[in-house]
Amino acid sequence: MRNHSIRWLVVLALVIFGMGVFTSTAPAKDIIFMDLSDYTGPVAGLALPGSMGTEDYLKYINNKGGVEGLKIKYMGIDTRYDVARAISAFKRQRRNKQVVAVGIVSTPVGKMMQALTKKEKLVVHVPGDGEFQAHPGNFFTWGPVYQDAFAATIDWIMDDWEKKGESGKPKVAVLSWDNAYGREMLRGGKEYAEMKGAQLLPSELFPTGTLKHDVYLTRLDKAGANYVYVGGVDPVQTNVMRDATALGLTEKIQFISDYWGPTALGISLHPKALEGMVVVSFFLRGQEAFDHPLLKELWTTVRKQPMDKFNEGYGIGVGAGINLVGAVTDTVKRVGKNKVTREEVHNSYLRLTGLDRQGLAGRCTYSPTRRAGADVVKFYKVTGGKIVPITDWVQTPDAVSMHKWK
Amino acid sequence: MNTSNSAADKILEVKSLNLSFGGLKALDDLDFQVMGRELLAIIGPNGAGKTSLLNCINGFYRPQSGTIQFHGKAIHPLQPHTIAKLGVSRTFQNIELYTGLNVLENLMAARHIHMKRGAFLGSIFFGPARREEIRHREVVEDIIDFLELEPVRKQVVGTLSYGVRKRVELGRALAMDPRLLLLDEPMAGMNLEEKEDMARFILDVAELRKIPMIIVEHDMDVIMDIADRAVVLDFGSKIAEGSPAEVVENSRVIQAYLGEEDEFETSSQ
Amino acid sequence: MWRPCGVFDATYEKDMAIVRTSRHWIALIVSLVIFFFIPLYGSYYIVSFINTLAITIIAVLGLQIVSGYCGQISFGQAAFMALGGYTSAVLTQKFGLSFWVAMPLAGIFTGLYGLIGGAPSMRIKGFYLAIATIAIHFVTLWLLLHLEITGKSVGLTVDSPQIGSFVFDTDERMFYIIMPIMILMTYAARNLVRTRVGRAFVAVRDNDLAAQVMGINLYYYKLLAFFVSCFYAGIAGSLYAHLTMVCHPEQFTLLHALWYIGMLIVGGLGSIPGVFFGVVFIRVMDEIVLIASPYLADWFPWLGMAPAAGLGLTAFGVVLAVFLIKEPRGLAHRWEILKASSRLYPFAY
Amino acid sequence: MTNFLQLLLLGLLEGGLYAMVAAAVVLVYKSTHVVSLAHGQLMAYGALAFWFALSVLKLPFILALVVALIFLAITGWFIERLAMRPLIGQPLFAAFLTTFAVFLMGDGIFQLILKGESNSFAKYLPGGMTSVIGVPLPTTQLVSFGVCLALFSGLAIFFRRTKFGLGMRATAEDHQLAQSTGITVRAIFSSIWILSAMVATIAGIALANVMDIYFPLPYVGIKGLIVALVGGLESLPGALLAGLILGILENISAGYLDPIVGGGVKEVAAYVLLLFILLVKPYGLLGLVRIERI
Repeated sequence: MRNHSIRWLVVLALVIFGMGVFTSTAPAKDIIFMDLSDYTGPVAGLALPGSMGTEDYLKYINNKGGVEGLKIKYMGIDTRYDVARAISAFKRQRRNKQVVAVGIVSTPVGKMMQALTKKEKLVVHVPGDGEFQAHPGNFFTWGPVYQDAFAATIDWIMDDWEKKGESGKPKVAVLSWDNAYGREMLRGGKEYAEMKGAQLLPSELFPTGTLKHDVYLTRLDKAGANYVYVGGVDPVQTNVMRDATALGLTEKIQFISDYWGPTALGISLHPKALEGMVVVSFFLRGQEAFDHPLLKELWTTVRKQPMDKFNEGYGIGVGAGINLVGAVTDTVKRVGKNKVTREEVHNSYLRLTGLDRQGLAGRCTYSPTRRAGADVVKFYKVTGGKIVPITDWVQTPDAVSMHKWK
Repeated sequence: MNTSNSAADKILEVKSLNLSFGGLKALDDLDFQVMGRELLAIIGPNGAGKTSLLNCINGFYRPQSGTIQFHGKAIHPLQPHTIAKLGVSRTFQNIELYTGLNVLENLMAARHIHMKRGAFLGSIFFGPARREEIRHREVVEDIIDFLELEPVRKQVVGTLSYGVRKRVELGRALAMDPRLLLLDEPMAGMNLEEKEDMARFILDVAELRKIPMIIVEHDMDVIMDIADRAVVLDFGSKIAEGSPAEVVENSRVIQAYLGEEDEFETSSQ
Repeated sequence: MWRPCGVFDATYEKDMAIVRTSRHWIALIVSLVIFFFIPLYGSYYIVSFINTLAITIIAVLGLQIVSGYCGQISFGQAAFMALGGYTSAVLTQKFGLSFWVAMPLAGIFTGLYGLIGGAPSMRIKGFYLAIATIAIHFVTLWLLLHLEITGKSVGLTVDSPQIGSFVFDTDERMFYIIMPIMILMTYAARNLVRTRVGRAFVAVRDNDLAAQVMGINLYYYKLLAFFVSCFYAGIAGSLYAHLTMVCHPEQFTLLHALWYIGMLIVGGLGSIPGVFFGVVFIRVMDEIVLIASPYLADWFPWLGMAPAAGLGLTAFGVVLAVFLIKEPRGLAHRWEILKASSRLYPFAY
Repeated sequence: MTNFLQLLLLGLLEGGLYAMVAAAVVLVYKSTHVVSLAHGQLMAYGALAFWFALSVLKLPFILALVVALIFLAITGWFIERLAMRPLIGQPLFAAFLTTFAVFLMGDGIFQLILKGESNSFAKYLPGGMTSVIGVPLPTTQLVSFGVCLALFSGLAIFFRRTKFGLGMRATAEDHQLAQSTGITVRAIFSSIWILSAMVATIAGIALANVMDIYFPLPYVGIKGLIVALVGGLESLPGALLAGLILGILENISAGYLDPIVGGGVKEVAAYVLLLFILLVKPYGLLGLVRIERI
């Protein structure tokens, strides 16, 4: 009997210990950026380097003494693409006033967080859903929203179509994930494409875990697509191109990747397959990113990794970090470093218009009416196993406002 | 419900029953009847089709032709659980108890057909469902007393000894308040003492509860002592019928058993 | 527990009771009262954690009935929960029904859907059925993802429940909806499994031949078990949707269903207290991994950023395997041993 | 029409991949009557080990294959020893659930190793296109299909001709009888896990050759299970047949139904087929019908 009691007591003690850990908080005075991200699921290819970028940039600032002595702590949590885990992780910190901003890389988690954070005006960083721009609230996207980037791509397609001397309308199709993200770019992007005179084919949407894309590609081929806009988070684009190359479609169809497309890593896996793919991006890619002094410094001195393991997704996170530091700096300037609250940081975000992001992306465009983080994109093309720019920064059209939002 | 049979009632009537698996004939044109409150033994060597016959009566097997009538109602086209509701209960050769339940619950589970409350009332428990539980609990406790199972009442049946489990199975069959009881080798695998106990219980059931019974057994000695009448099967067909004393004298029976001489010896394993 | 040696039951009624002595009653009432004041003194996090625990417990109770008691292992509980959540969301958002009407309706609708989901159990059993329920999971989620009324891939947003002008929009307030429902559902499950229907379920599980001979209609009870189980899942899904205020297909994945089965195994199949043990054990384990993972990432840089997801799953797998091999009857069995030993105290057998 | 033919052939090639995964499941079931979900992981780890040997250790192709096979053989033996053997005598369902625990365990580590990236053999194995009866098909898939055919013929010969294979068949029929004729059932159990892990490795390499090593790879194991069920759990020809049927069905139904119902058909086709088969022929296309003796 005693034996069992002792065992149970141990279990009980562990539980109580666990409960104690739940309620513990970070050291006082610092403020916290909480990153609810997916490091192992479908969007890990983007979220992992992105989170590293933010973490390292914040460390870098803290090492230099923080924002007038105020340090910003990074708290990364793997949600495993699971809403319940994300909720519980967030709720653990919900009443913790040190948390002034949250980053989320998952559409369902983002949706849930809308309800939880609306009242408190807690800044939430999300990738790029246009609905946040359409209904401005406390959600801020990293770069231009998906619609606008798609619209810029339509502009590029129309130019390219003209340059090739083709007549008639170009046939454009979207090949993307069968989830909210996969459909988002067309909410506004569709209207824009029609206005510009491109012919949109029915979208091909596939589940996030798909391993082969033959069916969708052959159907697009049969429909006579000229341009295919591939969504998803790398390696999805790489996988699509692998299958397209194996089916011999790359000569007939120009593939264009959404901005979460192939990085140097994906290209090194399938250099032949990706050859010729165009990538629309709001952050630096390829050699430009590798040569960027800030990224180089962070990666080699803070992350302490050799440059050959560098992933361009890192730049997204650094950009988000610059936004956060910019906003906190503004808040400290306005109200002093002891009065940094969620609401004040939120107000500072609305004043970030024109913040320079050291060339990592275009200038910041957050304003009282705008939640999209940038309004410029750059086009790259995979050439000879390298991703090289083919345009300079290009202004994105406003496609979000063309959609009739509920 | 169970005691109103007069001696002349035709309880069960089996007419020209045929059952085969593929090309193998298990039962061949079988006829017999159970009358009144009698204790009918069905005997025969291994593979004679005794268990198949029971499986036909309680609906596991669907005979190819022939009829089985229970109190004048044809039961051979019915599902096993419907036949059970009409009052046919049985035990199995290899014990088939609900291993996860205790003795009491096993017996209570057999009261299923007499209980009326469904899932909704059951989940509220207080009120009708509780009254019903208590009422049937009394019936079950009577049977537990009758079969001398009190000490193991709340033990999970998986942990009981073989002889006790056989007794629990008999108890479970009785708890249904059957109008006909089928016992499939109730004494198989028992030692002498346990056999005597079991024989006593079977006789008590016949005498006190007045339930007609069919006992399938190939231990002739037991049958001689307790059965009113015996039907002998060999290769699925009836080779003899009559009182136990008559049957053992029958030359065809002797031949059938001699054909498998060691039957008598191995029967108690 | 706390049943002193030498207390005997004089009537059958007393023998059947769950709460036996007056000391039990006092302990029960006091702990319930303390429990219901948790939102007043517990931290916000504890309250929200208990809320998710309670919802999981409701779903796993349903699974216990169909898998633990009736023996039909189902990997479809997450999908059934999704359906419950969606039904409730559609009824409140598109048809303007009150939450208080929509929640039971969601339960009933999911229960009825469970009859379709349970239909394969008429022909197949064991792991054939388990795989068939995986199929049902995927087909259900596919439907939710592609129907117009469920908002396709965008999902639905859900409002908080309301009584008059009082809105249950925080976790503390939802606690007072979720907890009574969980206690009620536990009570109902406990009673269900110890009366006629529950015994029939176990009969089907333990020995379907004997069950038929004893007049139990296998198909009826298998389908009934699926109905009850899906009713529980529907209620849990509805509560979950109204707690998180959103319904999205990615909230309910196959992995969730696998976790539920795992909780059942760790807690103990065929035991209502086992559900509590299993859910709490696994969830607390998962939370500890979740909390520890940032530190782990700091201490062991070679693990990279991702230890939480990987380690959580691995820990779960290990725990599950250990329980299956070493203690297939789960924590509930350990609990019974503890109870028995405390009851016999001070005698040592 | 060429579109139809292309979908058909692509489906056929993909079906071969599923069939290989199913073969590993069937092998285990044939002699231990355990249905294994763990082979989804074994397959993924096989591919990962091969990739590691090939591109990190820079071993030549054959040597890398041998290294991967040996590594997975050891893994399979470990699983049998640690997770399966203690369960001998327990209900088979417990063993099934244990393989499922092994699956989750393996998945955690797999995701940890992969960290959201993907790996590919593309640099090492042939790529490009080959035309078959006028239809352009990816060479990688043709190669993988060839591997599939070779694997199945190899298994057929193994079971028909070799003494060891016959021993396994005998074990499958009756454990006690096999024991009495001098076959060590435990040794057979170990070796069947080793063999099936090696088959899973080959399947994993063939799969990853086409689909890369990406985080959903282990979940193809669930499809393998479905194929094994549809084909009939004891039957290797059944696995091949069902695999090909599933591959073709997936591609054809996705090709023609997707535009009508709005996508995602490829994901559910397998499950709908499974439900249909289970209701019509519960023991699968070529499975043995078991008569339960009462």
